[in-house]
Amino acid sequence: MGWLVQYVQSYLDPRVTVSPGAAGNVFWALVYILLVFAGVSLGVICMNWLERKILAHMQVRLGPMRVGPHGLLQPIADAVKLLIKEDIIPAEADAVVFWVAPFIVVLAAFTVFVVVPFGPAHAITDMNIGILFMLGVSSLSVLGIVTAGWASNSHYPLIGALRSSAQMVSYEVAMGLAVISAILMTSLNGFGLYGVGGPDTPGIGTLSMIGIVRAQEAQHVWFLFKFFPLGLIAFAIFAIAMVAETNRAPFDLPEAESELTAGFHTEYSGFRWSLFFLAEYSAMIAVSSIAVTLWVGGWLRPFPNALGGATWDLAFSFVPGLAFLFLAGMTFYNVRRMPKHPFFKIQTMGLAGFGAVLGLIGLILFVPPVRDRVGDIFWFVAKVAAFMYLYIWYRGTFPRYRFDQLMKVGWKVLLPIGLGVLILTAGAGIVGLEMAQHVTH
Amino acid sequence: MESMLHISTLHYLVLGAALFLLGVVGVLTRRNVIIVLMSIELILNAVNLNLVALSHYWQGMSVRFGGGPGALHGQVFAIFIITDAAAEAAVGLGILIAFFRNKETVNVDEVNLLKW
Amino acid sequence: MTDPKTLSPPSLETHVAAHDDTFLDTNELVINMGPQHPATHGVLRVILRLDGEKVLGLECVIGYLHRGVEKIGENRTYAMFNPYVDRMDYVAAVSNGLGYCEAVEKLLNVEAPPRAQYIRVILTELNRIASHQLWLGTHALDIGAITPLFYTFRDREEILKIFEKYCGARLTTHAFRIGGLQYESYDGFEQDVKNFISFFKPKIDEYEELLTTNRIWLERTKGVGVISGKDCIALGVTGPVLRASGVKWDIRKAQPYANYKNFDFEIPIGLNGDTYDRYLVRMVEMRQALRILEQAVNGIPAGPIMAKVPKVIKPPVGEVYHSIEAPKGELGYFIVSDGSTQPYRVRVRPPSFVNLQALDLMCRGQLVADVIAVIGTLDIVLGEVDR
Amino acid sequence: MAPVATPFFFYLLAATMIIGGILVITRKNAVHSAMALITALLAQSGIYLMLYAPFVAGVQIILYAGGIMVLFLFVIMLISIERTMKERQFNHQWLIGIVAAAALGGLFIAVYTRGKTLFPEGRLTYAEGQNTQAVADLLYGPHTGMYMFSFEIASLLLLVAIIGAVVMAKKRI
Repeated sequence: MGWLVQYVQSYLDPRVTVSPGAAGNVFWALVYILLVFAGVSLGVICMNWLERKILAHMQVRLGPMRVGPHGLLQPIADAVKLLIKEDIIPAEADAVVFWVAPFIVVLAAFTVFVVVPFGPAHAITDMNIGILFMLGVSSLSVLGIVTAGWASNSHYPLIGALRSSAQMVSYEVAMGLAVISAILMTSLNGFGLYGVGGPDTPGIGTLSMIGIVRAQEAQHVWFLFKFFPLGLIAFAIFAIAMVAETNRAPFDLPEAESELTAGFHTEYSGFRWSLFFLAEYSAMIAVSSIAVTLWVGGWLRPFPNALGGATWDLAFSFVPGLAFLFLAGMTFYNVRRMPKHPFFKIQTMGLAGFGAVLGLIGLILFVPPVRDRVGDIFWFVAKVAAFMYLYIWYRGTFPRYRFDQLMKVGWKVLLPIGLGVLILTAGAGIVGLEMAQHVTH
Repeated sequence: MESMLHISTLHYLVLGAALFLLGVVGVLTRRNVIIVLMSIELILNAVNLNLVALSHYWQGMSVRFGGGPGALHGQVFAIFIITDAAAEAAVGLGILIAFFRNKETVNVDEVNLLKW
Repeated sequence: MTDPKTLSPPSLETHVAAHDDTFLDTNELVINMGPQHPATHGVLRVILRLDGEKVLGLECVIGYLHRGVEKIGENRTYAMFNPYVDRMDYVAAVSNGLGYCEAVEKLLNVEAPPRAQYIRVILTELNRIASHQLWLGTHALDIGAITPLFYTFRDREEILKIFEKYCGARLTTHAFRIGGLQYESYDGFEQDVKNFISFFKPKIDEYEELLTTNRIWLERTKGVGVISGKDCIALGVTGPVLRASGVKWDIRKAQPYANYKNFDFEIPIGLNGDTYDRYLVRMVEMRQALRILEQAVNGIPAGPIMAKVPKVIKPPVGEVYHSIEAPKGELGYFIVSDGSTQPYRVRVRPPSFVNLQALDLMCRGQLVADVIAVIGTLDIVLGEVDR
Repeated sequence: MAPVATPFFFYLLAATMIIGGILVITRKNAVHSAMALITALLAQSGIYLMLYAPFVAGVQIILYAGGIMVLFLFVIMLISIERTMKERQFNHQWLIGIVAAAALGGLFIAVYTRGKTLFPEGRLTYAEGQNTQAVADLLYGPHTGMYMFSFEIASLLLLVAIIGAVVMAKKRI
């Protein structure tokens, strides 16, 4: 029994600074898997509510207001509704494939989180091929979409499926080129915006997600700004391609409701449909976390250079708690604004309770050991949340592309620009290295 | 039993051989061109498996015999073979589409235009 | 006029033979879009023949909303039929009523008094704005921009409030009577309209900000569903669609009715006849409608609101065709009177129905997504198409 | 420490691959075959991971499962398969084919039983740590890059394949 406790505790040793998978600790890896799975599911639920609310406020309406205070329980009500709905399999459908397809999509969307680094030690595992793995597995979801469309044995889903496969395959190319230019930057390990390799650095790049963030830490620059404006352009390409990759507005052609009713999942209902929903949102979170890891410094806090030093570190470590306290404050402000009618008593109490929970989380985040351990997770999640907001914003603002235009953007705009950026990054690296060597000799 | 529980290179090679045989059976017996192409993919994968397994084996060998940690030639070959498989699939499926357009079938034994 | 034979759309067969066959040859796909489809604006059913995503041809199946309005007209007295016309283009009910009332007035040879004319113009132009707002919202929604819908509905509400205050109904207003108006304008009517004018002017800019220079909007609408002025005339297409194709034809100017000749406004025309031009034309029309409203509301004369019309309307034997410029195009009423209290025949020339003919011509060779855009840009209302 | 679960995962993945392979060659419906093949390919990438070849595993997932198989599915959906499914699935020489394959299998068995000793177990000392970098060294390294030329040839091959596929699939050039 003792060895088991020891085994469990061995990972808690503060000297361990690697992810449980890399440390070979199966128990903690399982715990992390559960945590990440729960966290992503919770994120999807939050995203569901937030998207409706934010979109509603952009569109001068209120959004869900009935289920729970300010519609807070709406996602749960929807989930219950979806679970108890009849699961219809069309008579002419290929039952087995129809049954399997949503699971492929969900598996692909969730498996990528294996390598997402929420912090230097907060990842399920760190793989040597991290980013390759993420891109590869997230590209598997296209299989699920194609088979779902095909198995429905109906016109609209089939067109939706063919559209989405063509779209995802084409945008993967642009996405890959942008990613490669970021990977290239990991090997040019000199300081600052244009630094490329000091005298004693061998300049070996890495595909590992944690390694990429560490490279940004070591170079004191987020790759967004590296070789300005090359990093920015590569990031922009990725930011466009990732929207297309997740089939979201303005690239939501596979499920364009005005043309194809609901695209590939027209024939799906109930639980199986909710799996597609879950997969779509967790894929959004996944690609956002790729973008965060590669360009926006992963778990690193903002302004490491301008506001460096122990004092600022301490100041920034209070931000998570303050953020939650701010949310709690907003909630309490809205509690005051609730109608005073007795009908709203329970709702008001619920909102107050929610605010109290948020405030409590905020207070817990001020406790020093928690503060130190959670700071990086907070920054990562905050950055991902910013991307999520962008997704909602796009949806509220843009019309939808037409299919040929979408392809044109992918192949004739993003791909050449991506290639150009890649070549320029490599060129800048070579020139910089030559110059660095020239200086040292 | 010992040999069953201790996974050695031979295990991988046997697995590769089994896949290869499955692929061969598929190529030789099926009529549907698409499935024949998929069987060819199986064969290529069997070869890849062997290459990677042997590359792993060589990494365990001493440098004197050409092994050592850097002996990843098998993996490099596997990557080349995957490239070949991509090319083969693209061209094969292209031919298949051209064929289907002309004869409205995907059966290999109806590909007999050269048989006169 | 040009020879109509040269303008007839190409037959389906020749078109299929001519289509570009350098690409992957896929089986022709026949897709049934509607009558229950989110983007067919009601119960339009479109049978699409597709090659991949390209439209080889399409056929509109209509009649799902047929209520026999014209036949009803033969069995009602002139005054009783008046509310029915509101149910055709329910989005622009006031215009329908105006057209009918003026047609009967023409038959009776009476003219509504000036005050009634002014109020009619005000309500009709408000209705034109409301119709265009609904078109803009749904059209943008079809193309994928969901936000304009809510903006336009928010602002359309102000117009509907004025209608409600005036006659009690919001949608099917039955605002006019043969010979003038039944109701005097309510207290503060002018002020409400003026408030609306100042409220709505910045809102148009808001819509335009969202769409006019939006790259995706431009790409989705420029060069899509192009139709030439000649084809428009040959097919009888009227309204903003015709004007966007460069034909300056607006019945308000060409054959002025009500008292439009007293107002100073301009007729916007487009150059290319594509969806974007139609969009711009309608946006400018909204601004011009505001201009008319401004002039009308400042110049409402005092006086009676009803001409001398007998209680039982018995027009002399004869027939009349009267058309007005409804928001969607030329709305004409052909009424034959046999001297009795009921019309012998009422024939409506609905703009939506006639404009819908152009759909096939505009969509050939385009993509599925463009069909949606073109249905949206034609601005059809199925109540009017089917009657 | 040697991974404790190695035999378990090996047999799991191997069984997946074998069953997948059998399904590929026996299913009537090409889509089902393709799905089985995808499963087999993914299991194989797991095997690559067990062999400390993560880069090949990643390439396998991206290229095979994500690229080639999507192409397969695309083509299967492009051509109607209803007719093919109703027809005879195996050709006339299926017996001969199986006999030939069995002979080959016999050869394999003979080789592997006789030559078992030729393959002593590899010593699993090498961690995956720098696998990608090592492969990259072999491909592009300034001193060790002995496959640079082959790599370029491969890219040429892909170019030819692209052109060939377009030429084949297009009706009229």
